[in-house]
Amino acid sequence: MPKAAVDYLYYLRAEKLPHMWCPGCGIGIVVKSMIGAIDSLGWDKNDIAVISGIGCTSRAPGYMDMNTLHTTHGRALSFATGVKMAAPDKHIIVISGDGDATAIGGNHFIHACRRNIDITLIINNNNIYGMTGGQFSPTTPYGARAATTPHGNIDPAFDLVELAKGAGATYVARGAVDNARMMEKYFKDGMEHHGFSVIEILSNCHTQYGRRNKMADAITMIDWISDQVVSNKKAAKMSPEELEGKIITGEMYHNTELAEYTDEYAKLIERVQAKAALKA
Amino acid sequence: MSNRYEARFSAVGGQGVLLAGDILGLAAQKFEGRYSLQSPTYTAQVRGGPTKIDVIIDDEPVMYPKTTAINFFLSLAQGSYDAFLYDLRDDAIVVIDPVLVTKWDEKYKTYQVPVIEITKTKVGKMIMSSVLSLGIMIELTQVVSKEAIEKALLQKAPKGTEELNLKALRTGYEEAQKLLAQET
Amino acid sequence: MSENILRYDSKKKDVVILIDRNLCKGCDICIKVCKPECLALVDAPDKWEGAVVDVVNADDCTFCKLCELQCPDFGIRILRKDEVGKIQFGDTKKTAAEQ
Amino acid sequence: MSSASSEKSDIVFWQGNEVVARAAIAAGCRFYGGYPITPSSEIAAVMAELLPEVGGTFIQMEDEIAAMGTVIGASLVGKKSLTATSGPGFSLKLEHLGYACIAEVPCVIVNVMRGGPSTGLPTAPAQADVMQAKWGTHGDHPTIALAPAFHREIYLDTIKAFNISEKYRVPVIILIDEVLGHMSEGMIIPDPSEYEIIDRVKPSVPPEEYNPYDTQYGDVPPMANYFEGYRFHVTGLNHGANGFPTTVPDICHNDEVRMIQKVMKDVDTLTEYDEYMLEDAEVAVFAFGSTARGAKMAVEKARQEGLKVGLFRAITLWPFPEKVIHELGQRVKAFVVPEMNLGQMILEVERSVHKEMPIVGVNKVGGVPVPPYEILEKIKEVLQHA
Repeated sequence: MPKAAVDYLYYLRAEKLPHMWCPGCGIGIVVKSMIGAIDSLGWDKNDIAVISGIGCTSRAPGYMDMNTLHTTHGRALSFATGVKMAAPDKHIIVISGDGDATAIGGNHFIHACRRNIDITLIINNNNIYGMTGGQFSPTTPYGARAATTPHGNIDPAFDLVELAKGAGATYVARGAVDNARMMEKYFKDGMEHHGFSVIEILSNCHTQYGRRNKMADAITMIDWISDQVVSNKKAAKMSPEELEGKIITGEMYHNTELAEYTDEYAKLIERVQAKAALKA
Repeated sequence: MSNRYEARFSAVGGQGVLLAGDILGLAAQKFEGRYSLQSPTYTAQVRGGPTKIDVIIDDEPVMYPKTTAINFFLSLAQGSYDAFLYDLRDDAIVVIDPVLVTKWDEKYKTYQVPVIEITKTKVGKMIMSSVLSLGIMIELTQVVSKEAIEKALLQKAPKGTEELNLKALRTGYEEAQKLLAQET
Repeated sequence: MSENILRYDSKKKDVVILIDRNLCKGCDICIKVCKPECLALVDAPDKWEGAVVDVVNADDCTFCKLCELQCPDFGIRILRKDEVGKIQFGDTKKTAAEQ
Repeated sequence: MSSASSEKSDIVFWQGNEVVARAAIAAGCRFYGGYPITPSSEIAAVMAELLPEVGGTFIQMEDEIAAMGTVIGASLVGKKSLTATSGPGFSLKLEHLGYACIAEVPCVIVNVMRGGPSTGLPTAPAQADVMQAKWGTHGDHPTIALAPAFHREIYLDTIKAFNISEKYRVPVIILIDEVLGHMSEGMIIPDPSEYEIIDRVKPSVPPEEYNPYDTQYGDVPPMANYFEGYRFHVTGLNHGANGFPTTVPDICHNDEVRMIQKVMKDVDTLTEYDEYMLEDAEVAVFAFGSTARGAKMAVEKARQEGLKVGLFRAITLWPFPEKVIHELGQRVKAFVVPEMNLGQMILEVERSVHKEMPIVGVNKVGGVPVPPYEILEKIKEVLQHA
């Protein structure tokens, strides 16, 4: 029995379409998978806030018919933390690009992980600053060309999965735009997870990254991503030599034991109020 | 009509003079219907550095929140004596602990009370030295009534320490009475 | 139905392919992922991209939905016939049946 | 002034910072997002203690910018929200202060001013952020800043700050300084009958007709809360009435003009000030915040010496009480402007007076307040030449 068709436009501000992204841009696929995940969870769109920072990816909330907040560069997680603390029973999703989430927003990123606050962070990692004109980001591969690395990138790149795990996120997964079905599954699991979840999506910006690195169209660049990714199940059977230059995808970490931040705060309120009632 | 009274308690951070200032301010405003404010020094060194608290009492709302002409100055440490001996009136009353403050300015009428030693022997708890100092100050200056200062003290004292605090305060009165008796 | 909505019904299966020419940017992704080669790019002089996807072989559609899932533009839908009237599609929030 | 000898049972003796926190709770504040910084940290500490009792939320964030982000986020859910900071932290908060301005999100920011620039004098007072409060965040924007001088006024102005912020959908800044923040003075807690509580106007239309920046109801659009079915969009980009980004020049221009106009049209009711012995004054002292307390003492001393001097104490710094100062400038011969900075608000006095006359500052930036006798000296000096 196939899954019932998702009514994508029900979750979208359809009058805003077509969206602003380039033909073949991975962000569109990410947004679609987000909606697929939300639909399968059966969440009421009135109970969802989608929050973003600045950049191409951060334009996503504008298209989503939910409570949407387009904030400042890198700081979406701070706004999201305020929204979640003020409305702990609602669903908060942050969508961010690699530069937004891990360069200017790096500090907010690691601290949201550390708090284990129930927010889902989706990072569309296309290895580049797209909107500002193709400058290198903390995830641009070594040697790659960007507007600000005309002679090749010498900056070491972040591994976002390791970063998220190390900082304390309790659900971490990595997917890629070439497999929307898997992406949707990670989104769903991450959204359902009660704690801070990070899902990195390897994505294509053929316009800014691809054009400078001999992959000027969506198909070529998505193929380049497909060639690199190996699922963690497959990777488990591969030798280190075989894994050289590969990027492992899959659910990378899932811990349901650790306390969630708003739960802890609710307990704190209960404790304080019980004490106050005793005094009165 | 302004009837401004300025007092400064100084010591080493951690000796509790901030509390003495708080109690005096509260006594004046809440229990005597006058006006008061207290302004602490605020430094990064919470413990160990020279610290002070200025208390200003007036019959009308206190305007300028800093000292202009200090009537009473108490110091429990040489460092704080040296650091905060300014803005004093020529006729200011000064109280020092001679064990801890060994060099002082003869210009001011200076009472010597071994506050720390007395606290140790007569009250027992070192933390009470600031309240004992406050007792000395009240007896010497009568700036607020004993009734008011005791009410303020009881309001500020942590539960269970009321008796000990009163004892410290009253020991302060007695020590000051001795000094005054010597004078006459 | 709006002229920008293209509808193709498979003769072999309970499958309808819907394309929104307004939303399609001709990126080629759906064509690449379609194993039975049901789709192709066609010239679209009315669009700045110059091309949109069209259906060349609806009958061989396997209902795998990969084209739909991988489309970044919400431009293509693979539905059962009975779903067509229930699912919104097109320029505005109208169901395909209403257009 | 009478000095009652009876006991005043309702007197409290709080630090200025504690007054801010307690007043915020009384104003209905239920969210605080902060980051530790001297000399404002006690506000955070008191909020952390009190908010859970009333079911509110306190969070300490990883930095000042994030703290301000949480405040805006919580306000969008409908919570009255507060943050407090000092000098360097205020510099950081300005990024999101601008966001609150353009997205029209109510919130209150307290800046307990300290010496600067940069880390400057962390434990000592200054009034050097008054121009930063006005012009610190980039772009044109409405600014409302209050500078109370007494603890009871701090209490009432904190409540007022929330009211203004809710009424106009603007961030409101409270500027106090280290002296006021750390000193304690006796005060009677204002009774709720002494002040009003204003809440933001909610939309009266159903969600499908709602536009978050719809000006058909006036310059301040009704504001829906998140999660109440309205599903609106908020952005820091210039936007149209529907909240979505636009670059249409006329829409952007008119909207920015409206954002400033919504505040400036009420400048007369918004600006609060205190006049003391100005009726026959030849010299007016213009002062604000803790400096005004010393200035009042100086004016009293001057009057005792028979000098015709009065005090204009600005409580609302922004919008500046331009008209009133201009009129005052027609009556007096000179202004003396003491400030704990090297001359900031004096520029506004000069601009507003707009007339050739002595307007002289008494300035201190060494971390100490301006002493009354220095103000008095300056008064005498200008009287000699006036």
